[in-house]
Amino acid sequence: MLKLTNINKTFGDHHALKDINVTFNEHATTVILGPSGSGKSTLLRSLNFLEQPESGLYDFDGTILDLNKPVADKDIFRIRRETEMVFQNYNLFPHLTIVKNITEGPVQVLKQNKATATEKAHELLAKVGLAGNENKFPSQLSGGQAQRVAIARSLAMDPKYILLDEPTSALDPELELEVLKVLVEIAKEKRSMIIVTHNMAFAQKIADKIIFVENGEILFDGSKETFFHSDNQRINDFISAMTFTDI
Amino acid sequence: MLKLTNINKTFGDHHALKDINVTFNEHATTVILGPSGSGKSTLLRSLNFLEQPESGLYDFDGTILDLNKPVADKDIFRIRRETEMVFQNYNLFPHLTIVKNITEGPVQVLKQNKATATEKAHELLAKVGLAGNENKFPSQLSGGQAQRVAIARSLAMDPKYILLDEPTSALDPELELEVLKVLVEIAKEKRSMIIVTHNMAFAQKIADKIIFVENGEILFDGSKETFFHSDNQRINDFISAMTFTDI
Amino acid sequence: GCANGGKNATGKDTNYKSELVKRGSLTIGLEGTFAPYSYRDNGKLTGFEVELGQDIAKKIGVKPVFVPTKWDSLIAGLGSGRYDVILNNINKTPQRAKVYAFADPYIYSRYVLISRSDEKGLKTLASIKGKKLVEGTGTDNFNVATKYGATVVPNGDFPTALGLIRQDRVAATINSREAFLAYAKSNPTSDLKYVDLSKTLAPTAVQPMLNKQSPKLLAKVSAAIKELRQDGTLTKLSEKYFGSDITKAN
Amino acid sequence: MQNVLQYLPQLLGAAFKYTIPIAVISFVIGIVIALITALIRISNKRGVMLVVKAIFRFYVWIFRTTPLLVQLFIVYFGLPYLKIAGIAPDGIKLVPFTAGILTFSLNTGAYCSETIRAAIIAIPKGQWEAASTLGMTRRQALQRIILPQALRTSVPPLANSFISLVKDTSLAASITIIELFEVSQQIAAANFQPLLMYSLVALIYAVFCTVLTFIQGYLEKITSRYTIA
Amino acid sequence: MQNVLQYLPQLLGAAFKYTIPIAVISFVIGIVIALITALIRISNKRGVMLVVKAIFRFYVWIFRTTPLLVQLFIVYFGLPYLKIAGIAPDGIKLVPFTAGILTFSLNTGAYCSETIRAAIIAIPKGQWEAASTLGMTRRQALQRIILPQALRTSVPPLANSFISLVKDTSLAASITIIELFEVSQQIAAANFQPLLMYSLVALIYAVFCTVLTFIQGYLEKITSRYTIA
Ligand SMILES: Nc1ncnc2c1ncn2[C@@H]1O[C@H](COP(=O)(O)OP(=O)(O)OP(=O)(O)O)[C@@H](O)[C@H]1O
Ligand SMILES: Nc1ncnc2c1ncn2[C@@H]1O[C@H](COP(=O)(O)OP(=O)(O)OP(=O)(O)O)[C@@H](O)[C@H]1O
Ligand SMILES: [Mg+2]
Ligand SMILES: [Mg+2]
Repeated sequence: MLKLTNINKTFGDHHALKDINVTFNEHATTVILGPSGSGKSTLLRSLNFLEQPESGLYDFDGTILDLNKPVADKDIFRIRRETEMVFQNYNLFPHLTIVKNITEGPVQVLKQNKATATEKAHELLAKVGLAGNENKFPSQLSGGQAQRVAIARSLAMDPKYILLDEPTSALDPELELEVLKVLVEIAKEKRSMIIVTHNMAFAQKIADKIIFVENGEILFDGSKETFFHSDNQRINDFISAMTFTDI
Repeated sequence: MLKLTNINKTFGDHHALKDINVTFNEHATTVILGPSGSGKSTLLRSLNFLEQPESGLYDFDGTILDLNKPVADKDIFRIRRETEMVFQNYNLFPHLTIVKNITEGPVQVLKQNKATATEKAHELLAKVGLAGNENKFPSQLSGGQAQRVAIARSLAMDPKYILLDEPTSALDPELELEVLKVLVEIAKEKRSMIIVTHNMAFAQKIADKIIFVENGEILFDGSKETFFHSDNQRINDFISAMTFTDI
Repeated sequence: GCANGGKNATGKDTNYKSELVKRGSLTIGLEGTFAPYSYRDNGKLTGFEVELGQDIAKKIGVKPVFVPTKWDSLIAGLGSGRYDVILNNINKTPQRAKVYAFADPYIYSRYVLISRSDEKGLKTLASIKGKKLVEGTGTDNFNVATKYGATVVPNGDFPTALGLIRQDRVAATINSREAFLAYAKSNPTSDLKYVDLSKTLAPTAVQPMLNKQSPKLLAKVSAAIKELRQDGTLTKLSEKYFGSDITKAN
Repeated sequence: MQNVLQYLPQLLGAAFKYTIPIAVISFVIGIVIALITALIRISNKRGVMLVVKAIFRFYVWIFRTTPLLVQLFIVYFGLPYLKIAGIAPDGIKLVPFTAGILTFSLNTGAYCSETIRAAIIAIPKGQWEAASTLGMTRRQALQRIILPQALRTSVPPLANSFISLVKDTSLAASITIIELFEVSQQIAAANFQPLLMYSLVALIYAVFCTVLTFIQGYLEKITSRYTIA
Repeated sequence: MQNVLQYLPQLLGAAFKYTIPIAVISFVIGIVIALITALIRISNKRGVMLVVKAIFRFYVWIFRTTPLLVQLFIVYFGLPYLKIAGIAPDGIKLVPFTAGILTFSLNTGAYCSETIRAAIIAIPKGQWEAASTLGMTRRQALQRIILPQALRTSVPPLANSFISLVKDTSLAASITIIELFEVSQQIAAANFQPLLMYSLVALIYAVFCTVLTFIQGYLEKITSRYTIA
């Protein structure tokens, strides 16, 4: 279980996260929604210490880190091993082949045997529908393929939580569909995922829980049924903007 | 009227446009749909000679160019003055202010008086909802704002046809909405527009006519009503993929 | 004669050896790019000053080591203890004598004024006033030309200097007669002429230059040159490289 | 200390009379040559242009792979032997200053042409397309859209070339120009303190080059109001 | 013609004995220095590191803004005056080859450190983040992810520095190393044909530098199997 208590994060003058309290359950898919600039990425990146909040408590499975004080490097590394981030623009390593992209973390960080890691990488590539592309370089892939490799790379670390920040918003709808289908499969395995997305159809399909962020605050935290049939005007406006029903 | 007859375009081995015959009417909005790589961009760019087909006839208001022969520069320049392209990634000129971006074409190419062009630019910026941003640089704008400037830039040339190649696919849904609303306004003025898009809700709203391209060929050319209630399996599959109803 | 002189110079005292830059060797700095003083022939460093250096080293009983480099580097290197002695056609001047020590002279250099053969005006030293002369930076020729009011254009390389004269880019150069004669041995010079300036300008003594911190070595080198002069080696070398004896004061 | 200061007027005199003018004039001409060379080399014209391109390619190659000192020598001492009947029957005989400017300009031009060429090629294709779609000719697009952006990204490498050029002007002594370095050597020949003179000269170069890096910083700042898309 | 060919063995001898070894060794050491300097200058550590960074900043500044010839002079002729009690009571007196390698390495290191630093900074932040999220330390990220990409983009400018270095080795003559250029001058002193000798030498440099550009092309090709995202 991953729990944030009274988290605050500012960028200069800008208060990006305002006293956030939220819990992310294990074996469930949490979808974070909200308008652009509301703080979704900041929230997600704080979970992985790519951003460091100035205050609050970070509770990972009962180990509690006090963010008011500098966090020790070893705590950060421990948490990063248990959480993997999938980025909007994939951030594959362009100088490594696909299979090396996937084995780099297990071999270098988890000190896995190279052969074992490679075997696992092949399995994962098959799982995301990319068997046979092992020795290509990232530049030879379409966006949808690259993002599926990035997902495989994060799975290879066998993390407790996979964090995904708009994993498909750089993609054409058809390529987006490829990736979303893979994510739906992973969700079925009851892994713990936290996804930021703008795709309402996908959110509705995959979410166990929805968090709606606006202006650095959590306006909604509950089930998708409640969210998509809300009588909150702000939430309804947001949904109709996202689905272009009010062009 | 803009009419293509038996147009062919190849890239190396790849036959990107296969014997295309199509007419784009004036004072109407034509939407081009189709899967990724089908040839939509190639078709649109051929209209503006950013790509040059190897064969076929190009008929612009009765002036017919034979594409089997090299086309004279002066013909290309004439057609480019009557057609403006709006690109997916805006392609604003980063070293010029917003207002200079808009007046550059009118002053340099149409030889308009600078004061007149600037006045017109202010009007157009107001029209796309960006009054007050005249002296900013493109890097200071959000994607949605940048694309609206690009639209204003093309309107400043007062072209017969505006060509738009996925004008919103680099944008977040909220920013996309801003741009789509501007385009709906322009469509209402009965300008001639040809738009490639992946947004089905938008296509349904704006199109006077839909062209569906697949594999370098035109599979459908008709009204939006017929298209969205087609009994063609391929078209229905395409629509449901684009709207994520089959994740 | 010869054997005796050698013994004298070597002598009993070996104190000077502690003054050497490199044990058991006489390190000699020279430019290596000025025939016939020092230059490269068939891949080997040779020339009057090179053979002279070998003979001096032999007299004082050490091995000669030649270090060719640029003019500035010769001066700087002597100061920072890179060479024992510089044999590079150097004249003693009061200013130089303040900083470095000079051993006995081995050449008495006669100045000549070299110009194109169709040049009418240049007959005496006084006539160079206001004319353009090419001279190597740091050479005595440079100083003389400046002193007599010429506009000096710098260039260290003798054949290039002659080229400048031939191309009518400068009027003349003051140089040693020996350098010109050596050049004339293997190159056509019918388009050039020279005026001997030895009547107005006393021949200058060319001397080895040493560090002030090595007085014993200085004495050794001077003694060696004295012996080489007496045993006729200097004259023999001079005849070989210059075609005449230029090692005598008059 | 006052010992050292007494030489400053002579050194600065040479710097302002030769070193700086040669560096500045050669750099300006070099940039013009570089621009022309870059434009010719990226041109996609065919026919006789292919020969012209090959010539410019050769020019860049020869000036980049041979020592500058040799280039100076050949221009100053070698060209007089080049007798062209009708045009230059007595050979091409340049005064030292002209020969220096010519050689330094050609050398800088060769290096900077590569910088500018790379910067032009790096401008996204979309900028060319946006200019075309407005109806601009290739020439207009270059002048108004591409070059202003390319020059902005080439400020740092061009500044580097300028700094190198300033220091390379010391080679002008070999073609009889009495520039800063030569003056210091002449003084050293008299006072026999080359090390001291060299350090003094190094200081003057360092000051001038540092001024150039400040100018570079300023140019980068004023041209970076925008960032390249 | 055979006249010219007779000098080739001597010239090539000097090239293979001094010019090429000095250039190659100095370049290799220079790259190592450049890498260390670049890494220190981009480090975000505080405390004593700030002093170290200032020292390296000064090093780069001094070697970039002063003439290489002066640097050679000071290392070879100036260091012997630097008497440090206990460590070097008689001053630091390096043999010419060592002094040359040291100076050329430091000079190349200063220039190349800027190249490498710029290349590291240009690697998208996402690459660092992707490495962090896998749990890599800063050191692992640098070694496995950032540097391999940065070195790839710095191949062309580093090759330029190498080519410049090859030509700059001619300055080694001033610290008594009889390299290629010096040999040609010694020969010219005897055959009185400096122009001819210089052209011959220029040709040898051109051949060697051209070989280097081919190696550069090859390196660029094998490292460009991927394109930077
Ligand atoms: N590194 C940063 N420096 C300064 N401000 C930042 C930084 N990162 C984010 N911000 C600001 O913090 C706010 C929240 O940003 P965040 O990226 O979390 O929004 P978001 O909800 O992910 O938006 P989007 O949907 O556009 O990705 C924004 O106003 C943004 O401009
Ligand atoms: N410059 C080019 N060189 C080679 N092949 C090209 C080029 N431009 C396009 N193609 C190929 O032509 C085909 C049609 O491309 P086009 O860009 O027209 O497709 P599209 O329908 O616009 O796709 P998308 O929705 O992805 O933009 C594709 O297979 C593409 O790879
Ligand atoms: Mg975000
Ligand atoms: Mg397209």
